[in-house]
Amino acid sequence: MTDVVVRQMSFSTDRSLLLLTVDWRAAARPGQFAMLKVGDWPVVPRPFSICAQDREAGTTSFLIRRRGLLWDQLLRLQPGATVQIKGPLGNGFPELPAPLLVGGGCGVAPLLFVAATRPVAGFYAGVASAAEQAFLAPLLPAGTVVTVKPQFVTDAFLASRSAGPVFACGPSSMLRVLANRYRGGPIWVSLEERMACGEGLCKGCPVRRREGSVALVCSDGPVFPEGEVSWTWQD
Amino acid sequence: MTDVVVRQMSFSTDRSLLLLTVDWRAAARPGQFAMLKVGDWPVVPRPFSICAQDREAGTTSFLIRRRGLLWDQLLRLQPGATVQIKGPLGNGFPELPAPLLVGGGCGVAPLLFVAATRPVAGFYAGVASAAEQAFLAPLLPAGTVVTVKPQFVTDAFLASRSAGPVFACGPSSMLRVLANRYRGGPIWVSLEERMACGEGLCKGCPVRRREGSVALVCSDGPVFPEGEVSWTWQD
Amino acid sequence: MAGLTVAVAGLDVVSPVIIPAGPGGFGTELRERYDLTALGAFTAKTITPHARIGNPPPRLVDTGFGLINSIGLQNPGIVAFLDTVYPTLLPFPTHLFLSIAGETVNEFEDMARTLAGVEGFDLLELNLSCPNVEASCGVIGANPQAVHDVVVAVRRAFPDRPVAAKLPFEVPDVAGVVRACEQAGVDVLALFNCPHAARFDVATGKPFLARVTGGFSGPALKPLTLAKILAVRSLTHLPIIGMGGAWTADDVLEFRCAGADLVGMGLHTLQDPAEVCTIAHEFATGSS
Amino acid sequence: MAGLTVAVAGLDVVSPVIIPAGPGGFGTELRERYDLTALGAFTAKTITPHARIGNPPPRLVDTGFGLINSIGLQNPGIVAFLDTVYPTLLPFPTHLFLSIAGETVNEFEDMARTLAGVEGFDLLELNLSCPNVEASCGVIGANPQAVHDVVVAVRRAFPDRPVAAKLPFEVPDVAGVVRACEQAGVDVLALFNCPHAARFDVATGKPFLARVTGGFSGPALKPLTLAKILAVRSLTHLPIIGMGGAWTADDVLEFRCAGADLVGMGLHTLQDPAEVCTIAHEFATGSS
Ligand SMILES: Cc1cc2nc3c(=O)[nH]c(=O)nc-3n(C[C@H](O)[C@H](O)[C@H](O)COP(=O)(O)OP(=O)(O)OC[C@H]3O[C@@H](n4cnc5c(N)ncnc54)[C@H](O)[C@@H]3O)c2cc1C
Ligand SMILES: Cc1cc2nc3c(=O)[nH]c(=O)nc-3n(C[C@H](O)[C@H](O)[C@H](O)COP(=O)(O)OP(=O)(O)OC[C@H]3O[C@@H](n4cnc5c(N)ncnc54)[C@H](O)[C@@H]3O)c2cc1C
Ligand SMILES: Cc1cc2nc3c(=O)[nH]c(=O)nc-3n(C[C@H](O)[C@H](O)[C@H](O)COP(=O)(O)O)c2cc1C
Ligand SMILES: Cc1cc2nc3c(=O)[nH]c(=O)nc-3n(C[C@H](O)[C@H](O)[C@H](O)COP(=O)(O)O)c2cc1C
Ligand code: FES
Ligand code: FES
Repeated sequence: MTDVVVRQMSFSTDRSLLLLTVDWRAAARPGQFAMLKVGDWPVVPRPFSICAQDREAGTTSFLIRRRGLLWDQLLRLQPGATVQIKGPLGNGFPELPAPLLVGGGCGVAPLLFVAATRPVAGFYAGVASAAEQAFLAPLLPAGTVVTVKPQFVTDAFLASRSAGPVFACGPSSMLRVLANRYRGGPIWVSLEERMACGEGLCKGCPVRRREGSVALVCSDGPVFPEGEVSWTWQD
Repeated sequence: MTDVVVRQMSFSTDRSLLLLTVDWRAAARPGQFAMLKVGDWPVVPRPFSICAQDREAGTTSFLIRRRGLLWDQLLRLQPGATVQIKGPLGNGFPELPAPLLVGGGCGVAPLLFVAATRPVAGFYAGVASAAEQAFLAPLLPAGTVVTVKPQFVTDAFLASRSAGPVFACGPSSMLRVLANRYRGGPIWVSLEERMACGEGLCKGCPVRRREGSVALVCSDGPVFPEGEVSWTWQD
Repeated sequence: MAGLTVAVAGLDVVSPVIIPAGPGGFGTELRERYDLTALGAFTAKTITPHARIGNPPPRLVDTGFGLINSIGLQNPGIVAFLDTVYPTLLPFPTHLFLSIAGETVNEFEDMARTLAGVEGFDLLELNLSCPNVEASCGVIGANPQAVHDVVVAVRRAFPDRPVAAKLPFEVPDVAGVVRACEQAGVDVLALFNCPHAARFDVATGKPFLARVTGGFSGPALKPLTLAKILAVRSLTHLPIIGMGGAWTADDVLEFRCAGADLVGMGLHTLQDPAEVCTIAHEFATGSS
Repeated sequence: MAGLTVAVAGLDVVSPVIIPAGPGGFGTELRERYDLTALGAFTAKTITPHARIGNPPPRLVDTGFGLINSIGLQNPGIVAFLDTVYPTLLPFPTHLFLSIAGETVNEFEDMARTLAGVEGFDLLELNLSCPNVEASCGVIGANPQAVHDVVVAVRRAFPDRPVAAKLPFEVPDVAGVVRACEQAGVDVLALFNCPHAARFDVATGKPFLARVTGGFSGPALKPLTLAKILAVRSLTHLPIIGMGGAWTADDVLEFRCAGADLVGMGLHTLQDPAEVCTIAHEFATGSS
């Protein structure tokens, strides 16, 4: 892990989301992630998608949802403090020119990075609350369709009758709805699984391929063509 | 434990000593101590003698030597941060009017507090380095005799041929030299033992009395009449 | 948080949070200084037939995420305890549990008989598992036959109130010991005493503790304790007091997921009794 | 820090720091990305007679001070390993250890015979203790007779290079198992595999892991591991690879105080292989 300095921290008004910006200029592709750790504890780092990079400022940003042990440590940070980072890791999204983006919750993080690197054919983002909507608004490209719970982002997207290749990231329930109902083109999904090493060593983050073999979300993914993924695990 | 805010931190130039001042106005007697903890980890707090109190400012200070796990956590603190405290604990020194004070290393901490509350007949302080001497100088009363390693503070004190009651705090080797060689009056020693609760619950900090029974350093002490203490442990 | 009161071995317990034997001392100090009414129960430190001065210092070494202790059952012995300490405890503000340890079946039986005539406490815990004494009370709990013999004798001498068996962390034949407890008439399982642990000072190469190893407790243990409680839960319907690593209110719930009815907080009590009482209170009242 | 090279079972080891079986994977990725020359040794993840897809996810749950894993020996099987993975490892930049697990004496023996004909690795470790598989390879190490039988068969089939036995954390009869290892011709003890542990999601009441319990590792374990290594050290002169909680250079020294010759860093490797190599390098060169 490398020590990097926290440049900026901003929270949504309900303090459920944090945009964390650190001094880290590692060249990353959209869809890649990094393992982050704060201080000595928890000892195992957590994976977070790279959400934005500012080449000139030499910074990288992460969008982090309130959750668990690491969040308590994040709350103690101030700009100027140090966090540990390992990455960039994973394969990232393919280099397709004008994808449709569908993200739920923190799943919008890698899609924001996609949208910063190329024109997109549409951006559909589902968020949990009005506070999150307000927080994300300045980060989202013009024309983004935002749904707020209890609305489903998949409903908005499917209703739009868009067609073309899709990049999707979010809860697996959301990805499965897309997989089952979207017929307008190929889908690439970015998966989540609990991780420890993030680089293919520990075999802790498996996903079954339809043909039966086991892939690792961290090093074979996190982005997979939807058709390759088996959504259940059979022995 | 109570949360208190760090008001000030100052280090000796060799960063081996820290004077930590926190917003805590609990009324303490010289010789008492408090259990301190920083963040969630290490989970067990450590005992530190109360070194000074400023009633007007509402602050209490501790003199802390570089050592172990807690030190690493202390280094991460900034004024304004929070630490956890429990105390004041222990019995403290007796209310004698003009004691002679003999301290080694961090053992000077409780003696500084004694000297702030009454006139003293003499103050002998042994320190590890010139850097520590310079750091402690402004805190010590005028006329203090300071010895620097490899000089022994006990040699300086015994050579002074002082007489009268003594309050002593420091490594047990130092206390035993005093106990064996000082004949000018009664000695009260402030003992150190590893502690966990600091308030007589866990029985983790025993000292044998000469008559055979077991006392607890935290709740029966840390200050004992030297004559009561058995320096060895026999079954 | 919803309020959570529990009935265990015929006792109504206001909160699942209890203080286990040892970390809270004999109770005199705690009772004076803290409001214990919301605790499910308080267990006094283990007493033995005769006074014990305990182990030589150092008795404690910190591990960052926990503590190793080597107290060695320091206590005044049952007679002095009943004469001088016990009267200061009564009436106790919550359920009072007493813990005893002997080296032989007879010693356990004699103490149980003495205590059968003593009013004012609610449960008798048999410490079959102290990691810090060489004598047999440190190992009885690992042997199904020995457990059976002790419990049968204690039950005979102490028929009217519930009896808990406190088992060691490391038991080769857990199923055998649990069966022995059931058959001999134990009412509650106290799971577990501290496992053996050690630390060394790398500057000197020597162990930190005078007796080299001690008993380990603290948050570091929680995942191991939970797996062991789960295993025992699948073997028996006896109520379980789980302990070994519980620190937060969420930990209490997690212990209950694994199958514990009540949950002991040892190390947390020792560093901050007030906070343990607050956690107990949250469960007792359903506030948080 | 003084340099510290160690001779173990006839191997000169440049540093006491090794990577144990599993956390570093099969070695292909590590070898490409990190400079492993200062490591004492690298142990490839356990291989089995046939391919295993491993356990369903979630396979990992964090405990703050450690990690519970439930991998379930995911591996391509010995044939595919030797055909496709092993060639990419050679020559390996430090001592290469291979780890095998079977369900029967015959399976161990057959794998050992196959590997006796394979050049390029320096020690064969028998995983007698995986906590994450139901089959007998998870429990052989707890049974002195089973250990004896496996080792005798392996020794016969694999006579020329050293053999290590990796034992479970929880062994009812440690002395019996250690004696069985000595008598059957084990050269090195690898102490220990991960103990069983569990965590529950209090929001749902369900375990975090698909298979409920897993194997625990990380700094939380260190005090327990040290006491167990000390106990084994008093029973045997066999070289010991200690593991379970080593994180820092000081931890390596502390493990050596307890009696370990070499020290494995599992969880630390998994989060930061470069740092483990740096620690190994400090010992190899005596710099710090
Ligand atoms: C490739 C990838 C990219 C990700 N990108 C983001 C992102 O951009 N923003 C974001 O907020 N989150 C992201 N996540 C999820 C994030 O890693 C988890 O939310 C975070 O690790 C959980 O927080 P915690 O570990 O501190 O909580 P803990 O308190 O440690 O977690 C609570 C419990 O949940 C378990 N847990 C930990 N991680 C997960 C998980 N991933 N799924 C289910 N349970 C888990 C823990 O083991 C623990 O027991 C990503 C995950 C992956 C795999
Ligand atoms: C009544 C009392 C007053 C004290 N006042 C002061 C003071 O004013 N200033 C000051 O600097 N120190 C004081 N100390 C000592 C201080 O508590 C220890 O130096 C400190 O706890 C050790 O630091 P640590 O625990 O972070 O180191 P750790 O890394 O935790 O300790 C390193 C190792 O040493 C062990 N250890 C912990 N405490 C002690 C100890 N007391 N003696 C020997 N080994 C120990 C630990 O268990 C650990 O294994 C006092 C102690 C007592 C009992
Ligand atoms: C300082 C200390 C003293 C202890 N003394 C006893 C004792 O006398 N009898 C006993 O049965 N258990 C004793 N224990 C074990 C506790 O009752 C309990 O099993 C353990 O502390 C629970 O783990 P926790 O501390 O992580 O909550 C003691 C524990 C500690 C920390
Ligand atoms: C993710 C993971 C996978 C493991 N896989 C194996 C394995 O395949 N074979 C084996 O013998 N041990 C395996 N282990 C156990 C380690 O070899 C080692 O005993 C343990 O990690 C040491 O503890 P530490 O992680 O605290 O250093 C694994 C451990 C982890 C964390
Ligand atoms: S997180 Fe370790 S293999 Fe994917
Ligand atoms: S530190 Fe607990 S009794 Fe003294």
